Amino acid sequence: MSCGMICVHGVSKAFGGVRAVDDAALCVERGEFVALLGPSGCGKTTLLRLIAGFERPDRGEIRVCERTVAAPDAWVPPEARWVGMVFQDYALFPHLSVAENVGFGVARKRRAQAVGEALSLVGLDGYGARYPHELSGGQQQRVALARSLAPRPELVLLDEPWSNIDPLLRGTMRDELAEILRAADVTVMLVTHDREEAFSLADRVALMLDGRVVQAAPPEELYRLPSTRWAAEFVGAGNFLRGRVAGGAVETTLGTFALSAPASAGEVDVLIRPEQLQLLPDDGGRATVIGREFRGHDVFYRVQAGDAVLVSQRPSTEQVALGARVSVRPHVESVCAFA
Amino acid sequence: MSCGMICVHGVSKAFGGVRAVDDAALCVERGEFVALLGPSGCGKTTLLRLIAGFERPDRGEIRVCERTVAAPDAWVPPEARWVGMVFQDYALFPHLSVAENVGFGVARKRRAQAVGEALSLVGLDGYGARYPHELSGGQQQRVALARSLAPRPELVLLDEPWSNIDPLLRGTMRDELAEILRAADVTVMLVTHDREEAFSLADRVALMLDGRVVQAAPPEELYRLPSTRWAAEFVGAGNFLRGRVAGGAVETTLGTFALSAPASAGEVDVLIRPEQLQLLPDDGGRATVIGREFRGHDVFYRVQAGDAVLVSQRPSTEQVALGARVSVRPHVESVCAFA
Amino acid sequence: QAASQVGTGGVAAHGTTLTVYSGRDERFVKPILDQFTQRTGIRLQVRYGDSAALAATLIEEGSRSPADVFIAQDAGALGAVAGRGRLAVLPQRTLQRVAPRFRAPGKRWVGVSGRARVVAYNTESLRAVELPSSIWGYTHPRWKGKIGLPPTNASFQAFVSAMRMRVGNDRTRDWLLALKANDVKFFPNNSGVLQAIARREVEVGFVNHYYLYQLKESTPSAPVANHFLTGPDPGALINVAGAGVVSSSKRKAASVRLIDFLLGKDAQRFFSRSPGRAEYPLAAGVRPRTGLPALSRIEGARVNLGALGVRLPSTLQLLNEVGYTR
Amino acid sequence: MSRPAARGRASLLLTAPALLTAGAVLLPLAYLVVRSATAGRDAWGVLDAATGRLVLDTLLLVAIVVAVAAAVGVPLAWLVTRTDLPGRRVWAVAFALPLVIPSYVAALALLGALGPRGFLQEILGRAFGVERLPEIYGLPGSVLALTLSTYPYVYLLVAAALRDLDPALEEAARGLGRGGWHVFRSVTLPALRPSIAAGGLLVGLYVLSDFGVVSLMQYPALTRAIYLSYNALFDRDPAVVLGLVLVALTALVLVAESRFRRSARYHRTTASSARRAARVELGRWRWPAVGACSALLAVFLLLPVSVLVYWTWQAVPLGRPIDVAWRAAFNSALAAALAAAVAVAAALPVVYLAHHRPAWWTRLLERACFTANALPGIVVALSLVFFGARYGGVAYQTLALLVFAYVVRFLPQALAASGAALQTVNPRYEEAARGLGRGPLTTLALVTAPLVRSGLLAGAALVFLSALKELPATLLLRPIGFDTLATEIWQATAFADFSAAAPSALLLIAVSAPYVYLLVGRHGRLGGPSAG
Ligand SMILES: Nc1ncnc2c1ncn2[C@@H]1O[C@H](COP(=O)(O)OP(=O)(O)OP(=O)(O)O)[C@@H](O)[C@H]1O
Ligand SMILES: Nc1ncnc2c1ncn2[C@@H]1O[C@H](COP(=O)(O)OP(=O)(O)OP(=O)(O)O)[C@@H](O)[C@H]1O
Ligand SMILES: [Mg+2]
Ligand SMILES: [Mg+2]
Repeated sequence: MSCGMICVHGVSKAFGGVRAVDDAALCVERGEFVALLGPSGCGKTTLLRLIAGFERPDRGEIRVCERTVAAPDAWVPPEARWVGMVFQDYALFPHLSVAENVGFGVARKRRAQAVGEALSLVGLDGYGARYPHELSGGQQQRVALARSLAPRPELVLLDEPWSNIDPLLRGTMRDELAEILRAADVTVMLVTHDREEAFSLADRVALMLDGRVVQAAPPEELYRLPSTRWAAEFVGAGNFLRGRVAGGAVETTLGTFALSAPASAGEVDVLIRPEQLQLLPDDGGRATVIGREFRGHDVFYRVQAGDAVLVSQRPSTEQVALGARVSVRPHVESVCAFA
Repeated sequence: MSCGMICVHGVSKAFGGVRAVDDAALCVERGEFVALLGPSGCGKTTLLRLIAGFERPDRGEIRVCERTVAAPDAWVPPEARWVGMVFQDYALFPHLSVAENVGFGVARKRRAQAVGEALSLVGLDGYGARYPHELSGGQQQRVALARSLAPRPELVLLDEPWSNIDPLLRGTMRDELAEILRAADVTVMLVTHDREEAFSLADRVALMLDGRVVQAAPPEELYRLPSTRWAAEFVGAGNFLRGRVAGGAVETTLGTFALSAPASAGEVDVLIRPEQLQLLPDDGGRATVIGREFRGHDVFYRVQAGDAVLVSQRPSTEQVALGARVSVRPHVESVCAFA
Repeated sequence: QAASQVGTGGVAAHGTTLTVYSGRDERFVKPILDQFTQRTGIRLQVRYGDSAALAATLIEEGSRSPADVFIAQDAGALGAVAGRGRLAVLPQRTLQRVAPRFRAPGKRWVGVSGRARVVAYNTESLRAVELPSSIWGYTHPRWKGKIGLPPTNASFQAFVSAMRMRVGNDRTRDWLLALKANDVKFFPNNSGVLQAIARREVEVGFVNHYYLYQLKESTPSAPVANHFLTGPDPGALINVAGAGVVSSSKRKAASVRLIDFLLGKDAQRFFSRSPGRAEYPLAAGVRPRTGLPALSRIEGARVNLGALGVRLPSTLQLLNEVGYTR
Repeated sequence: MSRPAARGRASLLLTAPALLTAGAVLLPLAYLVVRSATAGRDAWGVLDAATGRLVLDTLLLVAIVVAVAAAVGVPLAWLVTRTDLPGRRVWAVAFALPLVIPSYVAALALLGALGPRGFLQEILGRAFGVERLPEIYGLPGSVLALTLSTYPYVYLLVAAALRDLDPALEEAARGLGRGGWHVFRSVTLPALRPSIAAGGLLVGLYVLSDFGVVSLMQYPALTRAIYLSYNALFDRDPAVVLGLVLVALTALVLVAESRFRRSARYHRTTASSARRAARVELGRWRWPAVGACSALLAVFLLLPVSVLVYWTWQAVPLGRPIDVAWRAAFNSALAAALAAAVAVAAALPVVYLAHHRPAWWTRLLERACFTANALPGIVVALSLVFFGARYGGVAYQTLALLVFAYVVRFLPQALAASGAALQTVNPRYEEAARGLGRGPLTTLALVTAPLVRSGLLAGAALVFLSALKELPATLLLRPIGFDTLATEIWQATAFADFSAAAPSALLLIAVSAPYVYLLVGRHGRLGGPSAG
């Protein structure tokens, strides 16, 4: 099998008893932007470290740029892989200034310029002379990002590069960065815990669980057609209504919906996202608002409908008071069902 | 002046030339949950370190539990302040196992039990025997959190305690934690970069900029009535429409709105949040969708309306195609204006 | 360094350079060695060190040794090197200048100067007449805790070897044990003993006679004097410092010239009469420093010095047994 | 989060020099083996009950001295690096200085001062008619003298470690309500384990190999026996056998060290880069601390020095010129400096492999480099004579060989120092460098070495100071006429002419002081990346 930029094939890595990565498989095309999502401890960092060459796989094969870099009989050391990586814990060189850190991987003649560009990209021009311990957490993280990009690698692995940066700066940085990377046709693998970020940036989102890549798909597909119930919950809050499949449709307490994918007849759980449930103030309504959480641009409601508790998320323009009686109106064409 | 739990009064701290915290003032009531928001490098960590006693203020006074802990003439060392803190960089003891780390601050007789509780709170039961270097980034962060809570402090300072933890776990952890803390009437100061988090958890959100606390208010107030344009932008995306104040109202291209706060007549910028702009497909519409970003439960649009570019955020149930002509309908009772 | 390659063959040509290993202290031989260079134009490179160590070095270096001449503190070291065939046979001419008693039976080294074993004592606490005339006397309780000696020192060990040859192993052992019972104090070397006497840490000590003169040189006021043991007493012993030519030397002629020079009048005078030095001249009819008993009176063991070295191991064994060196 | 760096095949560029180094350091051992092979079987007769007792006595001495040295060195290191002790910098240097006093000089000085009829006794005698002081010969004197000349090993290494220690940990501990002492015991001390172990190791090895002190203080140690049978020129085989016994003991000490160092990981697990540690304020302990320091310094430095000064001054009335051996001083400094540089350079690959390419053979390699260290100088010297004369060619008895000898003798000190430091380095840094396209060697030079800077400097300091006073190898291997301060002192003391020995000894201290300052005292901001 062959695929563009990264090809991880049946790779496993265990630490002592812990199977950090377990028979994982993933292919990334040249120039593609892939986001890696998964619960803490599922093996994301380890996977990146395997690709970058900081860990040797116990089993399986890894290819980068069509070249086998790790296999039972082959090994290419990190420095020969030309992979830029941002470590989850930055790993800035404490004895080097910010500029020296960023310039570390750059050939001398290009250095000055590359450092300048990289620093301004992460909004730290003028910090070049500082030492890492003189920076805030977020600033350190940005330096780490700059350092990994300065040498213009073809492939960059970003392990939560923005976890400590405020959303505003993050937004701008992220967009600039994405632009630059796409322009330079750089392949990116991004570990993030921010779903919105993953969804808005990535061409594809790879979902990891217990060391395996369980689903890799474009954002909307992943959100609408998660392959498992776990995936459905992980990529976003959801209501799971009991329902029974009959023909191509499924009947629930909130009505009958078409199935987005054929399902065998019988009892199923139907996924309805909170934003798909509109709440209409209605004294005759069968549901009551029992929880209300303000989230800025929208509000998160918990409603008691019969014995089920439903969650609904609506723009903060449609306000409903706590304790109000409401009727719940689903906005759905088709739903996906899980046995 | 006196105030419940924390009282920071005119505190400044500079590192060399850098004024990390600059005449900051903030009061926190006993049992209150305050979130600290601010751009990277604005001084959040330093402020926390000052309160915890790891830095000495250059100027100003800090009081904890009615007791002056730092002042020109007074100083209480960290170990005597009984403040639990989660460090942005964890600072786990590398030579101690997870259990020993968590139990570090707990009296021997309570230890076993306290460790067990703390670990299960952060979803790490069974990891007690591991060493920090055997943990993933997020797991380390959770251990740090557990360690700070185990001794049951009256005041906990959390510096981005879950920046590296996936939203699902984070959500549950966060809610349990919030419950526990409220139950125990613990006072919490939380540094986070996740606005939604800040909004949904905090009783009050304190906004920091360049070492100053520029606004401290309940979430909804902060979101609807930011004191400055910068604040407005920082707590959420927004459209700023040119408009002119006439009487109690302000006229804009999108219509005339009431003012939420009196403003002097003349040219102003009016804040309209993206979710306040609904897009109605309408071939006669004066606006065109020029950008569309899927964000899971809702979609982010960029629309060209005349020479202005507006942003709108709508539940993903109201889909509008890229390039479609639309008419923009604001849902606003009153707006706030900035000169 | 690197004197080992070039060889100027037999002739002691002007401008030759000899490499000398000297177990004797620089201050003791340098002046005379310089004189030699002046006279003969033969330059000398001297490696100073401890006799035993240098002897061991010569043995380890084997045939690749850069050394031409070996000057040693005591017969033992010379005997050892000779025993490994690392010293060349000296010309009869040279050997004959020294009494047979002071040269190697195997003709491979000659004594250059002699030292007598003496009992040094503190002149403030003792008068000469109070001292026993024989070493047997020091086992008397009167000397309990007042005696010092250097059990690990080559000269002392040679002395014990000599004693064993004369009075036999058993009596020697008894004597050593008796001294031990008498709470004898141990010191690392002769000078240590003298210092101790000067400090009255002990009152008497068994040492070589000439250390006294160095002590006086540095601290004239030191209240120490020598008491010579004469006649047949086993305490009486003359040990020698000597020299030999390294067998692998490429410059034997020049080397022999050096040794002859050391046996010449000037050298002998220098060793025996120059300030701070009082060794016994062994050649060229130079008379010992005034105040020293004539060599003939200290005929001592008449033991063969070359043979002493051979007994050293067994002597060490004995010293170990009686707990002097452990 | 830190895990071992990728266990890539250790690059040849690292392995080759490491193997070379190990080979060189093992020469003395090889020599012993060669010799023991030719040794007569009765040579093994020395392994009798008496030797058994000897071994026990030796071990006893080692144990006590190591304990005392640690007890002295660790607190001192902490005081000068982490507290607001008045005059820290001065203390920092002063406490390292006793290292340069050759142990036999130290012993002589101590005897002169505390021995029967020493100064102290004279003074007390005049004042209170004290006739006898407690016995100094034997164990007490040996322990005192050896502690004096070895505690700096612990002191220097621990100080270095303290400088590199991540303050975030101590902060966290205090934040959890733990007071200064508890924090020190439960957080700082464990982090210091590697350096304490390393220092203790060096102390132990030194005590095993020392001859000067035990002979002067008349303590029945193994080395004494070895020297004696070395002087028994006709049959040195027993010495060889005893040498092997010594090597065996060394192995013992090495095992003890690894046990103590435990397997726990010490390198920082956090992302935090070096921050400057906040100074502990001694408060009312300030002056007591100063008092304690002064007392220790009085015994460890002032006492021997003043004895030396006294001896020097004795010479004056004799109108003898106090000739200052400038030439020798220069030679000493030159040779020692070269040795220090080479030793550190040679040590780095070895420790690097051992700690960052963990594998049975890399660890074995590192351990092996210590085995020969406990052999008395004379054995090392003769082994190098043996090999030098055979295979050294023109290099034999040149400065090059002398430096080589120093490296062979003192490499373990560089090893221990840099090894202890290296363990605290987060491998993540090296990975980052590799990821940025730098090979192992470049990484070692640009990242690892600077990170363990203070460890390396400490190592250099140790080697330098030890080389300054090295005697047996110097005597046999130096270029002819290449006098060093050590040889000058030896010459003088050989004739108990202390008034002549003293100036050189003082000069020795004077010469090394600035170097010590350069190496350990200069950290204006103790800790922090741009330290010094
Ligand atoms: N030791 C130091 N020396 C010099 N400057 C420092 C030091 N520590 C912090 N600073 C500076 O002080 C400012 C505030 O730092 P601080 O860590 O409080 O920011 P922060 O709000 O926590 O940022 P972040 O959200 O990125 O963690 C930053 O500009 C930082 O560069
Ligand atoms: N050195 C190690 N020894 C033992 N277990 C380890 C080691 N390193 C990682 N693990 C375990 O392997 C699993 C995967 O670790 P990894 O760091 O890849 O998780 P992750 O997906 O990056 O998590 P996070 O999002 O929290 O960073 C975790 O359960 C972790 O505990
Ligand atoms: Mg991770
Ligand atoms: Mg911070």
